[in-house]
Amino acid sequence: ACAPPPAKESGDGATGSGAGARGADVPIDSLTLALPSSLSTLDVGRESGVLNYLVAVLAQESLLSVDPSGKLGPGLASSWKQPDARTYVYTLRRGVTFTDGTPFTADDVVASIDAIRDPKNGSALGYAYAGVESVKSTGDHEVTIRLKAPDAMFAWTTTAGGLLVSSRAFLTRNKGRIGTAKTLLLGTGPYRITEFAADDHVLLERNDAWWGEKPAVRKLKLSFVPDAGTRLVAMKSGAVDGALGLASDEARGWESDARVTYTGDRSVVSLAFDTAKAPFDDLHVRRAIAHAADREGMVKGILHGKAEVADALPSREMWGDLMPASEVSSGYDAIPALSFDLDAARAELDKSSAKDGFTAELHYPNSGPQLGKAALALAASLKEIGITLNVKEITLEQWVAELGSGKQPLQFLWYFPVTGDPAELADPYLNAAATATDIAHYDNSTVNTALDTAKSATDKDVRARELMKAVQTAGADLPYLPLWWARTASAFSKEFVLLDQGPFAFIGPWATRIRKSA
Amino acid sequence: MTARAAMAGHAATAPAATGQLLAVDGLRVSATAAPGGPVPILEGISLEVGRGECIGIVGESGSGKSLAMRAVAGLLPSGTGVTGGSVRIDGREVLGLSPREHHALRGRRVTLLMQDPFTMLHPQLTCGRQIADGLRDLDGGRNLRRAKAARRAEVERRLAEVGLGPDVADRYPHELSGGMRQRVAAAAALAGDPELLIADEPTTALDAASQGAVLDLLRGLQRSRHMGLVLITHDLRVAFSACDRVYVLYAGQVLEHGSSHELESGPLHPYTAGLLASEPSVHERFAELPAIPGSVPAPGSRGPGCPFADRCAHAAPVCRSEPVELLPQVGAGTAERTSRSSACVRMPGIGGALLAPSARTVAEPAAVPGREPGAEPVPDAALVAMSVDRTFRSSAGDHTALRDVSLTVPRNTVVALVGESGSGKTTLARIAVGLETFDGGAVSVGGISLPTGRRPTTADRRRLAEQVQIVFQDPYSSLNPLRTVGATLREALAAAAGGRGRGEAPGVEDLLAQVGLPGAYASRRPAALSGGERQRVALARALAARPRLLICDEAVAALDVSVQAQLLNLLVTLQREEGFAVLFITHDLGVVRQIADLVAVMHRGRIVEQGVAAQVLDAPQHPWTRRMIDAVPGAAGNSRRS
Amino acid sequence: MKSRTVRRFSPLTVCCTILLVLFALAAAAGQLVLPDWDAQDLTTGAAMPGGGHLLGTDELGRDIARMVVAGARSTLAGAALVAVGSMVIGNVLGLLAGYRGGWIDTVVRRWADLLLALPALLVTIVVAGIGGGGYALAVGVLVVLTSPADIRLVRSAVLEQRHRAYVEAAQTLGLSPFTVMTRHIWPNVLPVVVANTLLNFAGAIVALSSLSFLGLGVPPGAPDWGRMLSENRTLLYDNPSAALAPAVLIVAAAVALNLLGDRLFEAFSDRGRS
Amino acid sequence: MTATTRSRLSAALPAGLVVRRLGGTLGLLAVLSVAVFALLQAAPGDPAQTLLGPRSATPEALAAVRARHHLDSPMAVQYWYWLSDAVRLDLGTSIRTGESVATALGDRLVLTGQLVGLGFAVALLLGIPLGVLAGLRNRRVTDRAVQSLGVVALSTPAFAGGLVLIYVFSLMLGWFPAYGPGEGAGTDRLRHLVLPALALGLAVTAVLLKLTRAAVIRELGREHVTFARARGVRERDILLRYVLRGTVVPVLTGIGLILAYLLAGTVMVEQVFALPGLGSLLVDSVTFRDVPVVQAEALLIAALVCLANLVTDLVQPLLDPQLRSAPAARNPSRAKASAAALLSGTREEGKA
Ligand SMILES: Nc1ncnc2c1ncn2[C@@H]1O[C@H](COP(=O)(O)OP(=O)(O)OP(=O)(O)O)[C@@H](O)[C@H]1O
Ligand SMILES: Nc1ncnc2c1ncn2[C@@H]1O[C@H](COP(=O)(O)OP(=O)(O)OP(=O)(O)O)[C@@H](O)[C@H]1O
Ligand SMILES: [Mg+2]
Ligand SMILES: [Mg+2]
Repeated sequence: ACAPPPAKESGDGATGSGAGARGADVPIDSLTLALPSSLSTLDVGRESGVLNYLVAVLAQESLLSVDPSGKLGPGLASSWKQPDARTYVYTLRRGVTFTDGTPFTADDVVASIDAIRDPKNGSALGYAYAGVESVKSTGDHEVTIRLKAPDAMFAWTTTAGGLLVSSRAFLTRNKGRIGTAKTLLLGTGPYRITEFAADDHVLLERNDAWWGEKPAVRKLKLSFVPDAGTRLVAMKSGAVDGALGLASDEARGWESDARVTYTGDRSVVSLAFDTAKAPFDDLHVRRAIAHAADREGMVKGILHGKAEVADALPSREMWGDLMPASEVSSGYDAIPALSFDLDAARAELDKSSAKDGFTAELHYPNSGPQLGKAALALAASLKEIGITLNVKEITLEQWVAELGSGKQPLQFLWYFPVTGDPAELADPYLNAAATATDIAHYDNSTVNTALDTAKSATDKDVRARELMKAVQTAGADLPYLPLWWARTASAFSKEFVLLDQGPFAFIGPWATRIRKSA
Repeated sequence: MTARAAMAGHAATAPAATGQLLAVDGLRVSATAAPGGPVPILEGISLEVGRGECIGIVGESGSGKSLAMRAVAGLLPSGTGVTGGSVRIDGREVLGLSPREHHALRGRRVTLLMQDPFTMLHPQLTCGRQIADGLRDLDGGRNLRRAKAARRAEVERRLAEVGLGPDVADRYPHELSGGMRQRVAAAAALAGDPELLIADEPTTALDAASQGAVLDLLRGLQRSRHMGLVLITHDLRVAFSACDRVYVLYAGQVLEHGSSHELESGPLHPYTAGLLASEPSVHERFAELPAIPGSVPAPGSRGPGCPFADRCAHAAPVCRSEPVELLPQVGAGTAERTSRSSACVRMPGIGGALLAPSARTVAEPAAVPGREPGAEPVPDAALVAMSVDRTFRSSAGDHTALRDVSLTVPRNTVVALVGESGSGKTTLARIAVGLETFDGGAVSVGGISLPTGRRPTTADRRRLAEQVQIVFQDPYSSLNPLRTVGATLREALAAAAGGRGRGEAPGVEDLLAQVGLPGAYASRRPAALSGGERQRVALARALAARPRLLICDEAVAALDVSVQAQLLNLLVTLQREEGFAVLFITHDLGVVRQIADLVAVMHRGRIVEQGVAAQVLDAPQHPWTRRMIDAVPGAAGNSRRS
Repeated sequence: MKSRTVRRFSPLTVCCTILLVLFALAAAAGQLVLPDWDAQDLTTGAAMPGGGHLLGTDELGRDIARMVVAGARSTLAGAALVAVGSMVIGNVLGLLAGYRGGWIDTVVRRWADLLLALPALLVTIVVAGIGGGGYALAVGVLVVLTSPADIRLVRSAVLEQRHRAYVEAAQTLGLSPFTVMTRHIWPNVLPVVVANTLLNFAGAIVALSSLSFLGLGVPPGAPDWGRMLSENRTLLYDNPSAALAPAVLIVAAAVALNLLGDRLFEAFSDRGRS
Repeated sequence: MTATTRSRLSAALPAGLVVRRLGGTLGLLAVLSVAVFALLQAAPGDPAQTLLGPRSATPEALAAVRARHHLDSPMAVQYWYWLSDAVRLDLGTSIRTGESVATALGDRLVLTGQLVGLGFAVALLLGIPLGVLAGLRNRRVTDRAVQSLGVVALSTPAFAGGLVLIYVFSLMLGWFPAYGPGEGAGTDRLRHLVLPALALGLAVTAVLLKLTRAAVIRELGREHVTFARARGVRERDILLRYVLRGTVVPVLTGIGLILAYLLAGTVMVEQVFALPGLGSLLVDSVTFRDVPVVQAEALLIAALVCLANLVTDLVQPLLDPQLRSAPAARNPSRAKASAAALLSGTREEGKA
């Protein structure tokens, strides 16, 4: 997974003042957008925050693309097939060139994947290729990938979330220095990066040789403006035309001057209990904490209503085309809902092995102040039932390091999926086989079997059923207490509009969909 | 107007030299910022200065000399203001002038020369620059180069006028000696060719030798330029030697006025007479200095009558109730042209009694033990210093403050140590009390020999404390400002008792009584004491340890003559009673004559002459000693008057 | 010459004193008087002033007015610790260096020179950030980095006193160096030190709130003004007073301390003059 | 240069003094460099892991880092390698970006240099005239007003001041852009830096104001000013030549400290105004534990501050003739002490 960045991507269910806007086909000479925190490198393998993706997906493409609603589609590969459960064959698009003019070939794909897999490069995306056995160019315009074991989700790895293609020449020439101000990025995408000043801005220019439909915006400037107040003034004074990745509390201020769109970003914030450690090995304790967590209140107060109380780890839109929304709803409804009820919480605690309460620590990363506030809110309720929760802020890096270390029995899990597949969350966190990621040390044979079956299944419906079973079973056992699925906001001045603001809008070349307001 | 024209202007007005240049009439100045409303400081001062005339203003500290003259120059310090009277310069009233108009007067008409040559000049500007700043515009047209050259030439001319070479123009004040600085300041003050020069204690900060030279210079300039000169001083001898007429100021009023000669020979006010009497003489030793009791009343605490009444031996009830007025007096027989005036209402009755300052009884030359100090170490001497060397090292170079100094202070004897400023007197004294280290030689205090090259340890210091104590010069820093007199003395007593068994230790009251202060002073803080009282307390603190040797480092130099006389008397009495030895450091030869049995003369870190006080003063051997004695104003007819 | 000198106890000085007394009271008793300052109500969310909340609420529905009162302690305590800590260091080292001289003086002076050359806030950010020690370390670093100015101040004040006659007289009485230092010199240096401590106090409030702004401050949940300011900064449209109130209080406390410190200095230097 | 000026210069700055000051600065730098070097050890955890950053720490990767940074050698040897690299401007690579640290600093140094320079100009242009004004009107209404403004400026954290400036001058009046460094290095850059420089300079203005005011009051009370008045020197000359001349040294000695102040302020200001300078780099690097960058930057700042102090030390005797061939033990650090005290708001009390 990518490290949770300070900002979020966008999801479906777009709401807000910009929801229904339409665009006009008028060329836009230049556009400036503000991003809420700065980038130090363009290379998503090195710094894989959501904002890095936001920039990179404009310049680089992947084999497959994701449309705003979450459907896989052709990208650099015009088509792909799966001759058996372990083999993927991609037929590449012809006549594509990199923005430096060199032609795009199958060898470049192999080189790009190899660069990610090479442990010496320490790419943050490396984990996604752990199950890959080989990557071969099997023809001038054909790439074949073989897996060690069937993985129904693998196709998603070859979208922008797991692979951004560059040329072999570029990768060799700039080994270890990709994404800096000097080297920039090389790709085939709709835009070419012309300038990058770390922590200041990125300049992009339309790639007129792009194979897709010509975007309206010719020059795009993405400015990093970390301070919320400054950002808003920049908008009001016309210095920027919009902003992406606004936090929900901040976005309120933008509504008077801009079209603000709130979209689910599929990310989930959850508590993770170490089910192997006392007192969290006791279901009653976990239930007591669940009853004490005012999740409605958190969403309303802390997130200003711009989020959704989470029933499970994968958000509803993650099920995408795997399962119709109505079935997802009814499936999630079957998970026992533990409402905010301090009396019930007290009762559960009395039934537990830790009747007299206990003391626990909860750390949150400094890039997620909303997590801190949620922790404080929880601590205040837990105090009422005799549990002392000490809240501590740590750096993002410390938090990431702590996540897998198993040192903390109570943790936040904050996850931004890059795919549209519920297995991305279910598999690593619920399957006991995923030792590195199952931070709850949750081990339920029903769940394990269901997940394993889903993984090797080629039939969509089987997968969907098995995954739902796993999620429901785990929901009752409560190894994780999902708090909310977040939403993020993007704002555009009234002159401009971003079409098709689906939940997956920013996994593809989003800037191509910017239009002048009609 | 060019400088030349200005000079010519002087020449033209020369015949009218007797015309009044400055006429101050009934000038009143008050402290306006005082918490309880304005407090009068000057209560109606009148004086006159003619062209080509030098007048003196004398009076003890705080009498208002400086304020009066600053009011004339329009430079009253903030917190004070003129409340009445008139000041005319060249017949023109200047009190109501705007700051701008006043400014136009300064430099051209009237200039103030201040006391301290060490602070009067800007340390970061060359002397030439500072002189040039006061020059009137010189002819040079628009040619900057020419103007610069003309300016430079003029500065050099001015420097020559005060007896300095042209190279001084490029030097910074700190590179010059005090006397040279005062000359530079004089040149700067005269740069605007003023008609009236007011010199506020121009020599107080200088040593005896430079004092005379600077006075001679000012007097000479005044004569050659035919200026009016006002010389402010607290030293009667200086005033009498340099001025034509003298005004005696006391507590914001002029108490007496007359020609120097008349005042010196026949004061017409008890205050003047008292001042003259308490002045120690270089020539004779008196059994006791007739000191004026008490001290100058502070502004705001003066009674309605004569301000001097409380200290006056001749005071009658009328003195305390009737405001005094300066009235012309018929000269006592002499027919001088200057009118004399006095503010004493009792003059007719007591006039005769005042006429004899020589009423002081001359003492027998002190019975001195037949040995010369330093010749042979006396076995039980209070202080023996043998070939002491001390060199101060610093980044700017080494400075040898003492070289091969040998000095013995025998028991029960008063030894005076005299010498010009910087000759090493203080250094020697500080070595003796263990506050300073020495590099070579040997020092033994009451039998305790001090370590060479390092400071004594605390234990050493405890033992030393029984042998030697010191009283410093500055009355204002000698007491801890936060502690009451009682606390200070109690601490001293406790420190002394710590070393010796208690028992006969005197109490705080006894100590205070010993130095002539009422016991109630124990609860006062230093701020509530006058300078003289502070020095008494400092003396009491030193005596608390009952030392065998008391060192007084210019202990009376900062005090007014009247108070100085009190303290000298006290010291002599105590010394006789208690029998301790005294090393008395001073540059005042009169004081030496008055109290010392033996004297040692220091010059540039060496002792150049020593012997029995009377012999050294009467028949000095070393040229430097002779020069010092000759420089004493008023001594041997040393008059700077025409 | 007319004098329009402003009186020493101007209304402004009185206001500052009253303000500081109020702050001190809040710091001392705020959390006792308002034990439920952190009562939260998530359903309120960040609300504008009104409805029983004088200054509105923050995102957790906590009452801002109660929080700023309760927060006086944590805000002022850290800064006071910096000021007092550096005063103590400054006094001890300054007295020693000024009075004993010699190698002690050389060492202390070099040390002060070294520290004085460093931009305190940057060093604090680096040390506390890299070392990961959080607030306590930050306060500790600030104490050390504020002290050189105090050391120099005390040292030069001591040097000025050291050669005064009353000190030398105390030495010649045979009093121990410790007695001379503590009983004679120190009380005379103290007023300047006290005034300077007020100024350091003000500086520390500003510095610590700057650290909070950068996320290197007190732990979350603590009702610290700096923390409140940076956390509620984004609530400008929901409840501006949630950020404004602590901001105004920070500035007010610093202004009051600075003004008072300046006046004290003036008063003491006046006293020295007369 | 005439012979006399040359001899004057050598009298003012004897080679010995220059050498000693240089030596002192180098010594100071050496001490600071040790402290900076120690940062790596101070960071919690294994230094090799720290240098590797959050990337997965395979044994090979760790070994490679150890070898490259000589982490297995004794501390002194490590320090030597590090220092000799640093002297050759080889400051390593950033953990975060993989870029060479020297390049990253170089780009930002220019911007921060401009910001600090402008901030300093703001402080000088506002602080000194206001300080002189306040000093001249000592304790009158004008003085109190100026002083109060100074106190408010000093009491306002730079970030708060910055936000206020943005709201007023950028949003309400629209005079200056709200954020960013602007394009190129010309007028656009200047326009963009006006508000940040103001925000940065205000606190320092207050310090300089205090420093100047105190110096002017002290100088005005000096006898030589009264004497200059008494002999009719023009008021303008008195102010320019006598009073201001005397304030130069104490103000100048404060400048090294002011530089330290300004550098510290850039952290806040760059954050608020979204400027990619050294300050924001430091905060980001500290948050990210990008130790090589933090070390390099700390070293750079230490060197700058030492250099500033060296310059003030050397310029001082040029401006103050008293420091040149001072006969008595006059201590140049005395003036500095008073400046330090002034920075923390202290007034040097005149010798009674
Ligand atoms: N700025 C001031 N505010 C209030 N009182 C003052 C001020 N300056 C002087 N005084 C008071 O005025 C009186 C006369 O002072 P002045 O300086 O004229 O005395 P002086 O005769 O020159 O003494 P000295 O010989 O010590 O110079 C003193 O009592 C002094 O306390
Ligand atoms: N601590 C010191 N460091 C360097 N030089 C010193 C020191 N103390 C005294 N000197 C120098 O030693 C010389 C003798 O000084 P000392 O104070 O003993 O003279 P003095 O005879 O007491 O003079 P005065 O009559 O002015 O008091 C002077 O030139 C002085 O500058
Ligand atoms: Mg006087
Ligand atoms: Mg002396």
